[in-house]
Amino acid sequence: MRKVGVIGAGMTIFRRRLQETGKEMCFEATRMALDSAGLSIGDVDMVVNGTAPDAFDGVHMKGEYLLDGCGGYRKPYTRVFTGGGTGVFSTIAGWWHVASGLADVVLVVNEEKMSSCQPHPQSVFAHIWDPILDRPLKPNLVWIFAMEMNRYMTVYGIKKEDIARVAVKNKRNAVGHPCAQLADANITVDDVLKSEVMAWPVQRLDISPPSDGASAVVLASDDFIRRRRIKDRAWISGVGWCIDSTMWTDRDLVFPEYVARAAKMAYGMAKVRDPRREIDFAEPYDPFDYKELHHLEGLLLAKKGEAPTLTREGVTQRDGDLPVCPSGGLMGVGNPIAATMGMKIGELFWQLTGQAGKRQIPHEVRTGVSQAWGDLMQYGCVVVMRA
Amino acid sequence: MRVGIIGVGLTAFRPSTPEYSWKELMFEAASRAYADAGVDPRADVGSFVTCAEDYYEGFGIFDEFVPDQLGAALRPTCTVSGDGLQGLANAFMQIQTGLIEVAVVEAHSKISDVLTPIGIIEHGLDPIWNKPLGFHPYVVAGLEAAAYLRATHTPTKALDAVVSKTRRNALRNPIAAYGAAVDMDHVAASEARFEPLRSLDISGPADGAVVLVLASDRAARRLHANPVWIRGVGWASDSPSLETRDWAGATYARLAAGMAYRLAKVRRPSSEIDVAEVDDRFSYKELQHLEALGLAKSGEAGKAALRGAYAADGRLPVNISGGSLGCGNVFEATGLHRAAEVALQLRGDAGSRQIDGAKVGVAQAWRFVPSATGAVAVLGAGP
Amino acid sequence: MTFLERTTDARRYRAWEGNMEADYIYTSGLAGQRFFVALRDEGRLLAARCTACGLDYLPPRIFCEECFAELTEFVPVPPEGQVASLTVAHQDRTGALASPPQVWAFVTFKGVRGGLLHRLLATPDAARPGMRVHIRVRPREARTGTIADIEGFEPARSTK
Amino acid sequence: MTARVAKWPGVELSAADLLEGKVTQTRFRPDAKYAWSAGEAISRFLEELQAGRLIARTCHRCERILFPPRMFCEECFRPTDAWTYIRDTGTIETYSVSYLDTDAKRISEPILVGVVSLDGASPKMGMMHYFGEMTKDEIRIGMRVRAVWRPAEERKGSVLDIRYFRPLREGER
Repeated sequence: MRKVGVIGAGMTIFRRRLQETGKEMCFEATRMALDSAGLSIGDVDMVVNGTAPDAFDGVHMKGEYLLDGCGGYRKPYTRVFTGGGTGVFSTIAGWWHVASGLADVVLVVNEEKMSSCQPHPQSVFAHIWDPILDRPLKPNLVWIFAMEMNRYMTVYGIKKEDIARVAVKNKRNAVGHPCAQLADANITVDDVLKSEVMAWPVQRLDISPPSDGASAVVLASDDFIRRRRIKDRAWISGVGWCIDSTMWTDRDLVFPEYVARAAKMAYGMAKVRDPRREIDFAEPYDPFDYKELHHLEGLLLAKKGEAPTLTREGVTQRDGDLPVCPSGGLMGVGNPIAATMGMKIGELFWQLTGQAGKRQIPHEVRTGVSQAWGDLMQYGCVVVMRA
Repeated sequence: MRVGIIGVGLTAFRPSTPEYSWKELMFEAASRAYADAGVDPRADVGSFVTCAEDYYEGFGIFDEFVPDQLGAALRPTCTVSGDGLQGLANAFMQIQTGLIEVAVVEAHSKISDVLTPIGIIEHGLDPIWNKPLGFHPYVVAGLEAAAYLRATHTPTKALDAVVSKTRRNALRNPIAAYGAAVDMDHVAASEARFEPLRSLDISGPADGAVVLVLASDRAARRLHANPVWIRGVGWASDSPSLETRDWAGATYARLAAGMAYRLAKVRRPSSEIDVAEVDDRFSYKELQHLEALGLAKSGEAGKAALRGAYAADGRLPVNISGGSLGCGNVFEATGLHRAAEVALQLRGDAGSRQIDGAKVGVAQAWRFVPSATGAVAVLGAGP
Repeated sequence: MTFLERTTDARRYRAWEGNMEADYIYTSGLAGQRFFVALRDEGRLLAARCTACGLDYLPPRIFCEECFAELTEFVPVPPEGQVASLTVAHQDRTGALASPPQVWAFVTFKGVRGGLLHRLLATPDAARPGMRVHIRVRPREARTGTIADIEGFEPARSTK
Repeated sequence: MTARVAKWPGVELSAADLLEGKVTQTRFRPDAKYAWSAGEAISRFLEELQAGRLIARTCHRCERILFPPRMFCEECFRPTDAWTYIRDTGTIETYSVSYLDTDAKRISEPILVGVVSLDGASPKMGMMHYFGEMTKDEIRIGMRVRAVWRPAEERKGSVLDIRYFRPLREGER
C-alpha cells in the first residue's frame, strides 16, 4: 500500500451567496490548492470531485458540469457522492487513486452552491426522504436532527446548555478563519439558549447555515513528495467509511454505529489502538452542535453519553487536551455541504504542518482525525492524518 | 496485484418494470451476482460501489437508498456519480490498494419511474450558455453526429448498417428489450429526428440492473472462483463545455482507451482485441467510439461496418450483446452491462451469441448527453 | 424470481407520483457578467484571453482549460462566424413535434477557441455547414443579459 | 499557508443582488416528474393501509418482523418469508416540536412529529408520523400511542391514511 500525503489545500470564502458559478468557485479553490503545493495543472494525474445533491446547484450530473473548474479537462475525473459524508469521503476516494498506484498526484475538489435553489435550499431537502414512506408527511430536514438530538438528550439525560457550549466554542474558534461566515467572538451559551426555536430541541443557533463555497486539496504519493522535496505535507494514515440501513425509522438513533465502524476501520489501518490517547485533535462533522458530541462518541473519543462532559470541562477547547473543531467547524465557518472539506481535511493539513495561523493549536499535534456524516443519519467516513 | 471479475448478475432489461421497486430490481441482480460468485455479501465483501445520479432516480440523495438490497448495510459503501465502468474502476483501485479484497459494483436504470426523462437530460445542460435556449437535449447528439459524419466522410448508410446489425444481435440475447429484425431500409426510412439522426438511430430507454463482484487474485483463489481478469481500466473527460469540446472525435474515449491499454499492455488494439462492446446509444457513437478506441482508423469504421466487419461472424464482433440500440438505454448501467457481456464472452457463458475463442475483450462507456466523459475496461480470460 | 412469493395481479402494483422540481436562479458568474453586460448594453460578444496559451475563449471563462491560469483580459469576438455543425430538430424541448423543424448550429469564429450554440435563422434547406453567419441581437429594450438576448445566427450578407 | 494568504477568493452577493437581478443571471425550473413503482412489498403495504391495517414481513433466519415491509432482509441478505399484520399501537421513540414547514417557513402552531415503534414488529421497527390529541408539553419519549385512521372512504393507500397517533387512553391496550 503506497503512502499518500496531503500537500496543498485551498478554499473560497463561505457565504450565503457567491457570484461565481459553481465551476468558477471550483477553479478558485483548486488554483489556490495547486499554488500552495507549488504544482501546476500538468503535474496532476487525476481528479476527484465531491459535491452533494444536484438539486442545490440545480444541474443534473453536476459532477460533469463542474469538471473543467476542478482541473479535470482531458484527465481521468470521477465524482463521488455520499450525501453530507462527501466532505471527507472524496479525500478517501482520492486516497485510493494514489494508494492503488494508478496516480501520483490527485486533486480533490469539493463544491456546493446552495443559493441557486429558491426560495430556500430547504425546499430541496424535501427530496432526500423516501417518496412513499416519508415525503407525504412534508418533512423538513431539521426534523431528523431534532428527532436524533432529542433521543440523544433524553437517553443520556443531557442538558441543552451542555450542547450549546459546542456552538459557542466553534463560533468563537471560527474568529481566526478567513473564510468564516458565522464567526462570533462574543457569543454566549445564553445567546444559543434564547435563540428562536426551529424544531424543538433545535434552535436557530444550534444550526450551521446553508452556504456557497468550494475547497480543494492536493494528494500525492510519498515518492512524488520525496522527489519534489515537498516540506509541507501530512500523511493519510487511516481511512474508513460505512453506511447504515436505509430504514432509519428502524434504528436507535442514540449512537452512530456507522461512524464507530468507519472509525474502527480507519484506526485499524492507522494502527491507532487507544484513540483517546493517540489522537491529538479532531474535526468531527458539526452541522448541528449536538452532532459534534454524537460524533466524538462515534469516533470512540468519548464514552457513550460522556462527550458533553469533555466540552463542559474545556477538554475540547483549542488549548485543551483534545481540541475539537479548531477550525470553527461548520457551526462557525459555514456549511456548503461537500465543501466543508476545507475544515475537515484542509484544517488537519494546516494544523499538522503548522500553517493554521491564528487557529494553530498552541501545543504540538502529531495525529488528527476528521469525520463526516451524511445521508439519512446513516453515513460515516473517517480519515486519520499524521504529521 | 491482479483483480478479477468473479461474479456477474443481470436482470432482464425491459422498457418498464411496474412489478419492481428500484430496490427490488437491484436485489435481483445482486442475488444473481452473489450466487454466480459463490459469495455471501454479509461475510465476504469488503466494499460496495453504486453508480447513480439523483435526478435519474428522483431522489435528493440517492446514496441513502442503496445499502439494504445489496447486503451493504453497515458496510463500506459509496456512490460514484458516473457510469458503472467508472464504478468498476474505483472498485479496481480499492482492491489494488490492498485494503479491500472483494468489492461489489452495482449500476441500474429505473428510467420508467421517470415521467420526464427528456426534462432530466435537459437539466444537465449548462445553465448559463445552453439551457435558456430551450432545445431538446438530443440536439447535442444531432450536432455531434453531423460533425462526425462530415469530418470522417462517413456515409449515413453506415449508420443504417450499425442499427440493423446491432438490433439483430439483440434477438439472440434473452435480456434485450429491443431486439428486432431491422433492415437497413427500415432505418433509412424511419422518421427524421435530429438530422442526420432518425428515430431508429436512437436507443430506447430500458430498466435493468447489473452487479459485478470483483476480487483480488488471492481472494479469488480462496473463494475457488474462476475470474475474468481486469487487465486495464481507463476513464477520461473532454471539456464539459459544448463549445470547447472535440465534436468529431470522442477524445474522452481515446484518452480512456489510452490509459486502459497502457495498464493492460495492449499495443495494437486492432489485432489484440477479440470482442468489443462500445457505447451505441446513438448509432454514430458505435463508429465514433471504435475509431477512438483504435479499433478502426479514423474514417474507416463506417466503411468496415458496411462490409460487415463488426457482425458476429466478422473480423471484430462489436456489440454482440445487442448494444444499447438492441438491449435498451440503461443509463448509468450501460458500461457495466458491457463489461458483464465481455466477461460472459470470455468465460464462454454467452449462450447462443458466444464468440469462439475470445481471449481479450474491451468494454467502453460514455456518460450520455450532454457529457464528454467515458471509461474503458480491458478484460482477459484466465488463468 | 428471487422473492419467495410474487403477485401476478398487475392491478395490485402501485406507482407513487412526485417530483424533484424547484425554482433556480443561476448567476452568470465572473466571466459571464462581463460577457452579458457587453451583450446587453452594447450588443457585442467578448472572449476571454489566455496570454500564456495564446487562446481566446468563447464562451469567456476565468480560467484556461489548458494551463489553468486565471484569465482577466477580455477581447472582442470577430463579427462573422462559420457554421461548424448543424442539426435539424423535429422535436422541441419537451419531445413534442416541432413544426416547422428547428435548425440549431454550432458556430465558430476565426482565431477563437470555442464558439456558440444557437438557433440558425435559416430554413432547413438553406442551412449548410460552412456557411458564414453573424449574430442577430434582440432590440436593446428586450435584452436582459442572458444568451437569449441573441435571437440566433443569420446568414452573413457578405456571402449572399 | 493559511497564515501566508492575504486574500481568499469569493465574491459575496446580497439578497438584492440576486433577487432583483443586479447581477446577470438566468432562471429555470426543471421538468422533473416521477411515478416510482412501489414494487412488491410497498404496494401491499399501501393496499393494507387503505384497508386500515399495518402489515410487516418476517425473516425466519434472524427471526425479525420487518416493518415497513420488504421482500428481502438487509441483515441476512435473503428473501423474507411471510406477511404478518402488526398492531396500530406503539411507543414514541423520539419526536420534535416543529415551528418550520417544508420550505423552512415559520408556523405559529407547531407540528408534533416523531418516530413510533409499532407493537407486533421487532423492537425499534416503526414509522415517522404526526402526533395529535396531545400538547407540546405532554408529548414525551416512551409515550404509548395509537393510530387515528381516516374514515375508510377517505383512505387512498398512503401513510396519510393515518391522520396521526394519539395517546393511549386510560385502560386502553
